[in-house]
Amino acid sequence: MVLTNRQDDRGAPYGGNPGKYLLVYFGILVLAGLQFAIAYQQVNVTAALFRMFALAILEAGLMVVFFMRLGAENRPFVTWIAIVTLLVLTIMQSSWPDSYRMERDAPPNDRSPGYRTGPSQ
Amino acid sequence: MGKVFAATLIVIALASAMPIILHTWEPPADISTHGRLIDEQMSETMAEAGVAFLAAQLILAWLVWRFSNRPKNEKIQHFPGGARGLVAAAVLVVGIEVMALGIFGAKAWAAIYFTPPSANALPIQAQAGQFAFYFRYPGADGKFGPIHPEMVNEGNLNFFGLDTTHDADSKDDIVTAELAVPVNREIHLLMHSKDVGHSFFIRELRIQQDFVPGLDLAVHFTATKPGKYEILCTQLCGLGHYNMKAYLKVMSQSDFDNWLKQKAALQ
Amino acid sequence: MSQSDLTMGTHLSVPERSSPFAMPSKKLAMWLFLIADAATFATCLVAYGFLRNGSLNWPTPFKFFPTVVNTMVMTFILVTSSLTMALGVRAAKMGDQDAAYRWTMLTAAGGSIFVLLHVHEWMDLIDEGVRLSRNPWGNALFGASFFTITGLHLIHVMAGIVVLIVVGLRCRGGRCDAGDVEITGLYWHFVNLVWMFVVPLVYLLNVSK
Amino acid sequence: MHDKSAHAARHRVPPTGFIRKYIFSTDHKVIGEQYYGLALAAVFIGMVLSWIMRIHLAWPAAAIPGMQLLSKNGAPGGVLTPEYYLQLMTMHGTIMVFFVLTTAPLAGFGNYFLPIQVGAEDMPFPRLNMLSFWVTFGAFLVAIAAFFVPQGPPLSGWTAYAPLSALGEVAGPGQGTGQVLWAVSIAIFCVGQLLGTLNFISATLDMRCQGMGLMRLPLTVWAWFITACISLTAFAVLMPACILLVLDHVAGTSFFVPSNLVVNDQLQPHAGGSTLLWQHLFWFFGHPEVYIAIVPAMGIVSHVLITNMRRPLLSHKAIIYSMVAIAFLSYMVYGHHMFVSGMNPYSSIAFSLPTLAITIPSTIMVLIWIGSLYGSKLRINTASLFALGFISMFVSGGITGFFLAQPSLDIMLHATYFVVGHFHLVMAVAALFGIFAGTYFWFPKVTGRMMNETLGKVHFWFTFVGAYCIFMPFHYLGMAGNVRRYQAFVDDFMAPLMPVHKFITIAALITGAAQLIFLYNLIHSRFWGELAPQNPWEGTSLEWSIPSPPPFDNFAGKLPVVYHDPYQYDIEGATNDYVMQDSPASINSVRGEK
Repeated sequence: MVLTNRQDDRGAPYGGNPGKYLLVYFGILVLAGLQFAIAYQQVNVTAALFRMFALAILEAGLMVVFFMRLGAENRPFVTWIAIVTLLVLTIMQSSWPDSYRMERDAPPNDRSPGYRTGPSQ
Repeated sequence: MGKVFAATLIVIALASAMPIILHTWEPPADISTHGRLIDEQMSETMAEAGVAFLAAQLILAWLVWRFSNRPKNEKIQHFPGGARGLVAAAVLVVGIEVMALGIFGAKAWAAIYFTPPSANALPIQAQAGQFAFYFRYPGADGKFGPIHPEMVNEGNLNFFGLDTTHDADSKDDIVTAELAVPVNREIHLLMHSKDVGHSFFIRELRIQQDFVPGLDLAVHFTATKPGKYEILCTQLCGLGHYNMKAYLKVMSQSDFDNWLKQKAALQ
Repeated sequence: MSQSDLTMGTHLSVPERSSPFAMPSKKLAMWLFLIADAATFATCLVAYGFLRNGSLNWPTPFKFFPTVVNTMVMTFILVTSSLTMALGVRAAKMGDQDAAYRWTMLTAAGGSIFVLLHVHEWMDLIDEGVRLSRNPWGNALFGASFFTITGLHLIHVMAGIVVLIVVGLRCRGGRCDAGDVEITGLYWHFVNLVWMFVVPLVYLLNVSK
Repeated sequence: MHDKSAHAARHRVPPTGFIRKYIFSTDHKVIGEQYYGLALAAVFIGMVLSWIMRIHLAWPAAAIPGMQLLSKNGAPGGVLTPEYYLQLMTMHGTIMVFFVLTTAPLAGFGNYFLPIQVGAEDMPFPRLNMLSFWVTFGAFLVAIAAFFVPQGPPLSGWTAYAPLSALGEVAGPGQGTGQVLWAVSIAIFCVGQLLGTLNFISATLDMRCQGMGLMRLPLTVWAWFITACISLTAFAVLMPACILLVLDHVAGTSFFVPSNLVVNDQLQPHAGGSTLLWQHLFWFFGHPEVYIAIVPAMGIVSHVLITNMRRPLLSHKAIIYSMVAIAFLSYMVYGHHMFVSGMNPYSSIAFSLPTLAITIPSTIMVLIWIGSLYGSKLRINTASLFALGFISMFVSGGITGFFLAQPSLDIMLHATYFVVGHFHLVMAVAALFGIFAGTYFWFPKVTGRMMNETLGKVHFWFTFVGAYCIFMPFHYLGMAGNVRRYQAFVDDFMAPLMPVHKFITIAALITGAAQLIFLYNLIHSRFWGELAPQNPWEGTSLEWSIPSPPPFDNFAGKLPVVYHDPYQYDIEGATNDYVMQDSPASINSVRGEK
């Protein structure tokens, strides 16, 4: 038993040519393929991460806007969801400065080769 | 009943402010070079907070006294200026005041954490473990020997896990259970945790910093007054947490040299 | 107080019932759940990134064959299943219940292949000696974060397959509620969206070049 | 669009069997009462734990009668061991924060009154709602189970800082099974809250009756809605963090445990994790949690005050926007819990400024409440007294935030009783005052009977004065450097502060005992109280337009139509001085709101 508000879905009507979906699909596949290519570029981890992450955001954007049809939802909803999600995901990044210190400020004996390899052998 | 509430609130507000005004319970006098900034910031904040506290409580009391249980035929009046004035007051007076307090107060923090220790600061390593502090002085060579965690053995009094047979740097390291420092000399305290989180708190030095397992943090300070002060653990570390303490002894340079010699002889 | 309230004489304005987001409650609830789930995945990924970034000897053991190829295939299948899902939702919305059934089942099948490939990969890694607590290559957290993140994702996929099958069967019985297909679709797309981040972070940053 | 007759024609049949009616009920009102009952049970357990701790602190060698029955090892002969003190402290914090301050103001009152106040017959997902309660109840049982495992509950505090919480039994008694139960319980709790949140948000947005525009929602509904938006993501972060903590225990992972730790001369087999990571994840939840506890109380207090002041607030919108601002800031400030805990010192400044900025919306709210009192016709009853008490407590507790928001002062105050006094006043006592205000205010609606006003006022005076006697001295202790989480203050500078501790303990015992008056009043009035009219406080919102207690589907199959903003008091020409939200009467007097 669900008491919905019986709202009509006022999003853009369905129907018409499914070609848009195919286009998005190929777009995502291409972006994903690029991710794999970047993995084998000779760049450092940070650069690779940023490139792949940017592609992932693009893919996610395509997914959200077209497959999940966020683009067809009304403006207040899009605004609300964007603010809430981005706020949380952004603020979550504030732990990074401490991540960099993990290595820099580790006790000297932890920095020897083979350190943090698990249970002491 | 409204008047009783008002009267009670006034009594509570004044009684709450009394110990602050009379300085009944105060932190002990500062013995550090950096503590003055903290103390000044504390008094400024206390002045602001105290005024805000008393104003809010007394106005609340007065309004309840004046406007509770009025006769039926009296009219509702409106606050002059309405909400707009109050919102402006909150933003412009209280908001800016508090933000300014925080922004200018940051310099006390910066003085401690954003400035590196001077080159001739005396390095001492502090190690926290369940439930005791140990301190290590580098000895004549000025170098700390490496720590071997697998060699830590409290029964053998090898608190730091030093390997004095193999490591040349460890041989002259002096390990003590109390922290002795020369007066007016900057100390560079390297903090190492052996097991779980602990903290290093000396009220007189205006220093509190956690020991973080896996991170060797450091603080630096200069003690200006000889004496014996308590070092407390303030980060919950287990059942003996309440009993985890050590002493800071601030002494003259010559006393300190003798003390260090004595301790070295015991190693 | 709104101005319209004050000046009315005999006629009182009564706005219609409406949701500011103009969508059924179920769909809204699914979106809300997805926000929360995004935070959950983000927590795991941030934890992983935090630890990986702070570690010196993070292993990069994944070889082109079999792991990366396998990941490519899994990604392809998952993206394709998103397409079939989108088409299924479209069919359901347009009232074509049989098509909705077929597309949903196709999606579930894609998801199942994904699960099989994933489990196979897990088994291979376990055979190589990778566990939550240790692995043969270095930092012990490699196995822990790999299995935790992919495991959390795998659980989501498996739950999605179950829901897809249930919803699909309801479509075949002619009891198709297009709204249910739609919110299942939202969930499924979201799970695939998460995979877009899992692949680069967990797999591609750890390939051996 | 669907008209209201179509909507109301649904004819839900009320359940008949006892189990469907009172145990596994999908009725939001029953679920609200269940949550409230859970909070009531939890608050008394938590209070007794605090009694035990206070007695032990003031008289460390005293045997507490009956303690040995609770734990033979933890309290041999009735005297607490150091570890058992910490274990009780952990459970006090956990039970109070999660099972009282989160459940009662949001899930308890919110479930009961949100659907009524928006003019709906139930929550949009009644079954999820039922599940939400039972999941939460399960979490409670798991948490309580920690008392009965061999080594007892965990001793790492409600914040469960790693690696103490992640190393297992070796780190201390209760850190094995007890800590795992704790983490599992919290993870389950998070799931329960998520389910509740889905209902709260969709009910507010979708279930409003005809005419109920967003700005026509009572402030309570706004508060619950905003709180639900906060908890949507806050709990979603805590849950995986707890799961990772459990994995560190049972699967040998090392997310929160760094390498080379030596406990009891044994090198620990963990490697590579970070203890700061746990603190970041925990406080990312932990700070929003503070607002999850306090924002509903703000809504309830506004609602109660307005009704008893016989006038709307100076600004309805200012309160709403302030709550929204607080919700936003709640996520940006969590690092102020970690100033001295080894966090990057530059981050401290970045977290300090938004923390101070919270002063602004908080001050706006307090000024609006106080400014609205001016010229009002304040009716003094138990509910309004508690609402006034809330303002006083919120100011007292909030102002000490000026200190703790500044990293440099935190050096002196962190981990002292100053912090304990601060968060107890602003989060615990203030939220409890909100709960009390709500209870005295809505009790007639829920039960159809009035609570005893005399007993209520006696309860108020003991609680109000008592709370100040307990928590104000905490600040003085903290300023003198008295450290928290110590089971005894032996042979050190804290020994001279013992008289203050004894005073606090006596105040706590009396104040706690006074809560029995409340309990008696609650139970006695439930069965033998004076019969309540439909609208005893002359309120305007929808809950007062239906019989007391409300019928099964609230509006008897016919949803209301709302014609007015929520707080139409001080209306000239009305039969009384107010006009109900669903009254079709028109209002001609023009009053401006800025």
